[in-house]
Amino acid sequence: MSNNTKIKIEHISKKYDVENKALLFTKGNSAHDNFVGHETDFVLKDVNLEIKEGEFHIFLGASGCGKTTLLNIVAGFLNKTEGSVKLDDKEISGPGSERGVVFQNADSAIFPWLTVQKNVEYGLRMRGVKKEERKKIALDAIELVGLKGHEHKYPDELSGGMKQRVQIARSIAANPEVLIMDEPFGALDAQTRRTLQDELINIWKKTGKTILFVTHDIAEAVYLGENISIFSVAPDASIVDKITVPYKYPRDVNDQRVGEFIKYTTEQLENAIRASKAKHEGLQKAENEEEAVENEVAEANSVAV
Amino acid sequence: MSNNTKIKIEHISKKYDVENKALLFTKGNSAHDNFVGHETDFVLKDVNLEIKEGEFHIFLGASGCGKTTLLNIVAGFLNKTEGSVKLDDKEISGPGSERGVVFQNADSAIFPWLTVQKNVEYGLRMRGVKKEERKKIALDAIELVGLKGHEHKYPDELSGGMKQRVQIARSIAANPEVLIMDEPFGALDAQTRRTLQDELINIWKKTGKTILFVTHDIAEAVYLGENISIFSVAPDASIVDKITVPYKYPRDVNDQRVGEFIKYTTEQLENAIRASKAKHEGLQKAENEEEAVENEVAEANSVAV
Amino acid sequence: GNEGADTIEAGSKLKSDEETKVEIDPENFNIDDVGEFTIRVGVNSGDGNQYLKILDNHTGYLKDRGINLETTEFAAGINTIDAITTDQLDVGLFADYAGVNRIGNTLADTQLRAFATIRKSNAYNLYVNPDTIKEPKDLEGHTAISMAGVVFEYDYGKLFETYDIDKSKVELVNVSSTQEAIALAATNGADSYWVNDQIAPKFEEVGWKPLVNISDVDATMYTFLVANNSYLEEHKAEVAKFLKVSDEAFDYIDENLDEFAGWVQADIGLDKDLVIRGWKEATHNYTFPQDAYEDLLKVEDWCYKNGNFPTEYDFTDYINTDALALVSPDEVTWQAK
Amino acid sequence: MKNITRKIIKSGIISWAVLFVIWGIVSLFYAESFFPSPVETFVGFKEIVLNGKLWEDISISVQRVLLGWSRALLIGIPVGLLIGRFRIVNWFIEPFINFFRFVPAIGFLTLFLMWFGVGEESKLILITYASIFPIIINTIAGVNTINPVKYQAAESLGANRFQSFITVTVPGAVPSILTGARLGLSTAIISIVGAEMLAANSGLGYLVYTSRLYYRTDWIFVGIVTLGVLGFFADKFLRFVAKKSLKHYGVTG
Amino acid sequence: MKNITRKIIKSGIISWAVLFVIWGIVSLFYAESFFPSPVETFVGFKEIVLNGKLWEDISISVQRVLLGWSRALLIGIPVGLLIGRFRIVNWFIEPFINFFRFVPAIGFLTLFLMWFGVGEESKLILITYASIFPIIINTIAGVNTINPVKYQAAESLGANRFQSFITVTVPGAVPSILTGARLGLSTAIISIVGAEMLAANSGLGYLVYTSRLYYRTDWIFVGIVTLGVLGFFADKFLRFVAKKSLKHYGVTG
Ligand SMILES: Nc1ncnc2c1ncn2[C@@H]1O[C@H](COP(=O)(O)OP(=O)(O)OP(=O)(O)O)[C@@H](O)[C@H]1O
Ligand SMILES: Nc1ncnc2c1ncn2[C@@H]1O[C@H](COP(=O)(O)OP(=O)(O)OP(=O)(O)O)[C@@H](O)[C@H]1O
Ligand SMILES: O=C([O-])O
Ligand SMILES: [Mg+2]
Ligand SMILES: [Mg+2]
Repeated sequence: MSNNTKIKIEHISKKYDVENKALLFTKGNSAHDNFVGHETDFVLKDVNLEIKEGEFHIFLGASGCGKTTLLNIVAGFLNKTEGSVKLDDKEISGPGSERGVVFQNADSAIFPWLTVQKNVEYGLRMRGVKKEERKKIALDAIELVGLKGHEHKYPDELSGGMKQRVQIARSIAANPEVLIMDEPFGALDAQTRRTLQDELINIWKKTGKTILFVTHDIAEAVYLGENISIFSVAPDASIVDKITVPYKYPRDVNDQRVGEFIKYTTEQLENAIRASKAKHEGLQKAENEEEAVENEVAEANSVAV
Repeated sequence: MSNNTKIKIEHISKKYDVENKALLFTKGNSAHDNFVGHETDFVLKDVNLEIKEGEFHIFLGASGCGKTTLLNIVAGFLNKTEGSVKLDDKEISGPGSERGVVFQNADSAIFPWLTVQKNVEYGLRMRGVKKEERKKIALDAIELVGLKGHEHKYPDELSGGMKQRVQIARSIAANPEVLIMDEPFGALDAQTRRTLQDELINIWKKTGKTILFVTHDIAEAVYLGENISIFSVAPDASIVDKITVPYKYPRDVNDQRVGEFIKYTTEQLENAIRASKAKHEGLQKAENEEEAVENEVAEANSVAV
Repeated sequence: GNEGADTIEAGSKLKSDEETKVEIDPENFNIDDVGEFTIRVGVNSGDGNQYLKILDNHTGYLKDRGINLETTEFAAGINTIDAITTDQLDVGLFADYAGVNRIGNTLADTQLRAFATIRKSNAYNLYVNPDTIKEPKDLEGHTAISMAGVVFEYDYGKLFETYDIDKSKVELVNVSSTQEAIALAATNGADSYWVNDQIAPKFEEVGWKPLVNISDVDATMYTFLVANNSYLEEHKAEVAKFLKVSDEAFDYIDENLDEFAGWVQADIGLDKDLVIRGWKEATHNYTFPQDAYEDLLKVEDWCYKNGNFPTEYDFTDYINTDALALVSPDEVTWQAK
Repeated sequence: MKNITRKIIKSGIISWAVLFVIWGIVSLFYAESFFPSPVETFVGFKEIVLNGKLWEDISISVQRVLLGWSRALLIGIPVGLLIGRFRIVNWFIEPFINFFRFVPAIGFLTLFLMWFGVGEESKLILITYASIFPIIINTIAGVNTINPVKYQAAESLGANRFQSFITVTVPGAVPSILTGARLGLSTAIISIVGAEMLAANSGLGYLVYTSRLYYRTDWIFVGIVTLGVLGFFADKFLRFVAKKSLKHYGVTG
Repeated sequence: MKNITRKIIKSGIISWAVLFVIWGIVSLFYAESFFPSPVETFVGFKEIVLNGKLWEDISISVQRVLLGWSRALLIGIPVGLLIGRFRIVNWFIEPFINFFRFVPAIGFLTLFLMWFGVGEESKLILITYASIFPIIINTIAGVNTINPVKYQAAESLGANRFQSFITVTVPGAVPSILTGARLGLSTAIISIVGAEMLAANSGLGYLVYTSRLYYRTDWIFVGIVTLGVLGFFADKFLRFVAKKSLKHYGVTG
């Protein structure tokens, strides 16, 4: 992690235009109904953040708090309502190949009509890179994610984990400066998830890319991130806390110290949620909400059975 | 748990008729490719099992070993190739309302065009139960699964966990003798999963039904089951081990003894897989397989991050 | 009126002297001087020009005489007219009633000219179901088959006038082919239809009987060849040759009718007996007599009075017999009134 | 301001205005009987509106379309459901469907007249024939999209084969049935010209088909425009009603 | 044994046999010119097969259908893709589609004849007109099913608007385009009768439409059967080719 600021988020607020809802590309998960009826509120309000070059940065927050929204603004898929987001001091105004995106659902993100290799070459092809060079870069990326030997398969011949690897390789091959990942392992089974987490750390070490990674899994956040931004809940969500994880890679979640850090992070998240609930509904109600808050945190924490 | 045998499985073998593959209703998850190319092999071979009335019985095994296949034979959705399955001494030859089924994917199993109450009333309606009585029974079942107040909602207005509750209530209301559940909580997030597990135990206690529950999650198996049947791997999979969980309900997975029992179960599963692999490929290769076996077990065990 | 054939100029078709205008009149006109040319004719299913094409296909009768005949087949004569007005065809045909209506409805911009009478026919009888219709008056309360826009509308009009039939009491049903009329006759779906002699056996087969002839209701039918005036002016020699050769070809068919009818049956499927019968029911040669001219005026008058078109007009302005007069001056006997 | 512009564009008014202008300009180069202008068409329109002919044509054609289409629904939906659900029905009937859907209704014109007479019957059958194929085909497709798990669920809840047909197949196919109904309606409207070529004395199809015999190109245009407008709004209406009332069946409009 | 029975039933042979028997029995009650029997139809068939007329009719009609349909594909697919992808194109063009799809091709018969001549052009345009709607509509539907995430992915990989259109919209819509092409072919075949009703001298539509002018009901039947058979196999062929070659595009046949 160098000391140059890579991404600078200043006073970002976001309000969804309900009329255009259908036109927007963001598709959250189905648990978002808590926000229905408040469409004119701000989802995000005055979010500020700096991410350094080469940093592995986590967005952690309860479901529906606006993590995907902020990520989509950084990716350039959504317009911000207020504020500014800069990449290397240049305002972001739309998607760009310097910001690679890995989507949660690999099935909808990769191109089923292209082979693994063609998928991985895609970004290079768009940029007009020559065939031979394209192939070389793609094969390197495919090897990096452990898909060697599967170059000529089509996505429908791959398992879920392999598809997610294709997506990562595709982003890597396009050589973006920042890798934006929205719960990329959320749909995978535990084993595959673990493997990919380790692979991601390796890739990050090798390439030195800046990574922006969304999760609502506290253990995953602690396992992966250098820094964790903790979100309060919508409406008017923002980043209310920033935690630096003090352990070297590779980390061991079964290590007691890490376990305790997970507990600490859990508490911070609880506090953040509690505080923003209190702010929304008046302090006197805060105590009745105790239970609700714990539920929300538990939901954000998929470690326990 | 009484001492009457409720379900008796004797010498069951199953071979899929590949020609009719498309006609069969079983739809496993996408990880089943390991069996492609062996279509003429027996998936299950000489499976024997007795389940007592009122028992909470778990099928535990690696992905693709044939748990769903056996369950589908018991449910009456699939024909067996050899052997016999009896319910109360009567051979099973097709689906029947004395065996209620809860499917993994609630979205595909419940009827989106019916309200929650109408969904739950469905079995009673098919049997010609009068409207008033139907309503009473349905409301009771809805209350039992904690959906009171949602009677008149349609499935598309419910979250994933609520839909799974509707499915359970629907089965309960039809008052089957046996409840067959195929990884019913596999698609739910951790928190919802935990809640529904507890609810299921309560329902089982209240109703005294025989429950046949499939999972590949070892902790879930130990948390829920009285008895666990451990499967070897396909082809020629069968039940190679039966474990009785020696703890009273409610159990605590964080309890050290339970934790150790989970370890024990894990080992048993490992042994079962190792042994059948050895059988398939000759003993001399067994040691090289050590790692592969551990992987399969890990996959079957979604506890760890 | 009749503009006098001898004063009309026409372009020669010989490519070499296309620029020079040559005066032609009956005395110095010789069809052998007319070079090879193509003429595009819209034909009616089963009419004389379609037969010409069949003859040409089998014997090269026209081709050998330097006429490249291209035909396009339409279900009704009147359908050829749109193609003529848009310059897709050179020659078409219509029955008196259809032509009068067409011109009456497009007076302002019509170029259409009748240039020969192909046929005068009384070979149409009102066939009826004898169980329901004993006399014309019985049509009241019964169903009569017609075809929209064609001459049967006129024939029925004249029938109703002649026999004092209340037309509001007759249910008219429009079909789009005689086959459908036969079907209706056979299934007792209707009670009357104007049937020509060619197809009469089919109606007799199902038990229908002739009741009234078109001449009885003063509706003798004339059929005309039609073309745009500009075409007639610019290609007078070719049209003349076409008429002359056609006349000769018709004679050839007369002499070899049996063999010819066989060709027709093979080519379009029309039964040989019906071909012979149909051919014999009418004369085949191009004329333009006074009675044909007067028929047009009469039909025009009737149509105007029946509200078919808004303004009365004089059909005299829509006749050009110059080409016919070149080859058969004796057959052009009409005088403008 | 921007929103209003967008609304206007979305409403399609601009497209129609553009079409009218193009129509007007093109018609300048042609005679009325060849290509009537919007104004000439409107004059022709006024003429048959005022003498009541157009209303009669519309009302008779709408009746025929609705009746023929309703029959197609009444036959096509059950047939489609049975074909989709029962393999044996499929094997017997599907070949016919895949044969006759390539046989044009006007091929049957004379035959229908012979078999069913000059009355309404033959016209209705022609419309029904033409519009039944999209209905059957979409209904079959709808049945095929039903997740087999639903049948398993129904059967373990005690439904017999007939009950599962009624309670799973029928409601499960609703969205596709609706698509079929919409396409069927469009085919029914299209086939009205063919139907009214058959021994008709009125109706929009008759207007379009016979106006050319009376050299009234403007009336052909009136007939065409009327058919288009009727279809446009019938379809909009059908979508709206279905969306409102069949939401939980998965109909999204 | 059981398997052979099943195969026979599945092949549809039994259904056809049953149809032939019914046809034969019904024809006993009618004269040949109303309802020819299978045998009479076969005699008529032999007649025009032997004199070469049927081959000529088939070849000319197949040419027309293929040409008209190809044009419909050439225009309809790009139009559908553009409408589906770009809202502004949608707002401008969609109203016309939803208007004209209710206007029958034979409504334009005379007009096309006047505007485009008695030659091939007017026939091809009529076929193209009739078959373009299912192609456009299905293409639009195909574009709409593309997951927006694919566009986001393409754009963050550096694709510009044009590139994402070519590399995402086009391949993503392929399965629905194919459905549209199949339905379009069926409409093209159906519309051949309309196209050959006026001003044609040959073709299967001409055979069907004009045979009645010569009272040859047997030839109408020959024409109908030929159209059905051609369509049946053309569709089977199209599905087969597509299934083989477009598997990874999600075409399941
Ligand atoms: N297109 C949209 N239009 C209107 N509201 C939206 C839209 N997308 C998201 N929202 C709302 O904005 C809020 C934040 O959504 P977002 O998807 O950013 O949450 P998230 O933190 O990513 O949640 P999760 O962890 O479940 O993915 C939610 O309340 C959601 O209902
Ligand atoms: N319809 C079918 N036709 C042919 N083979 C099948 C069919 N269904 C399942 N199989 C094969 O049978 C084996 C057992 O499948 P089954 O679905 O019973 O496994 P499972 O134990 O339920 O796995 P999971 O835990 O992933 O659900 C697999 O190898 C699978 O590929
Ligand atoms: O069309 C007629 O020539 O009557
Ligand atoms: Mg999100
Ligand atoms: Mg399973």
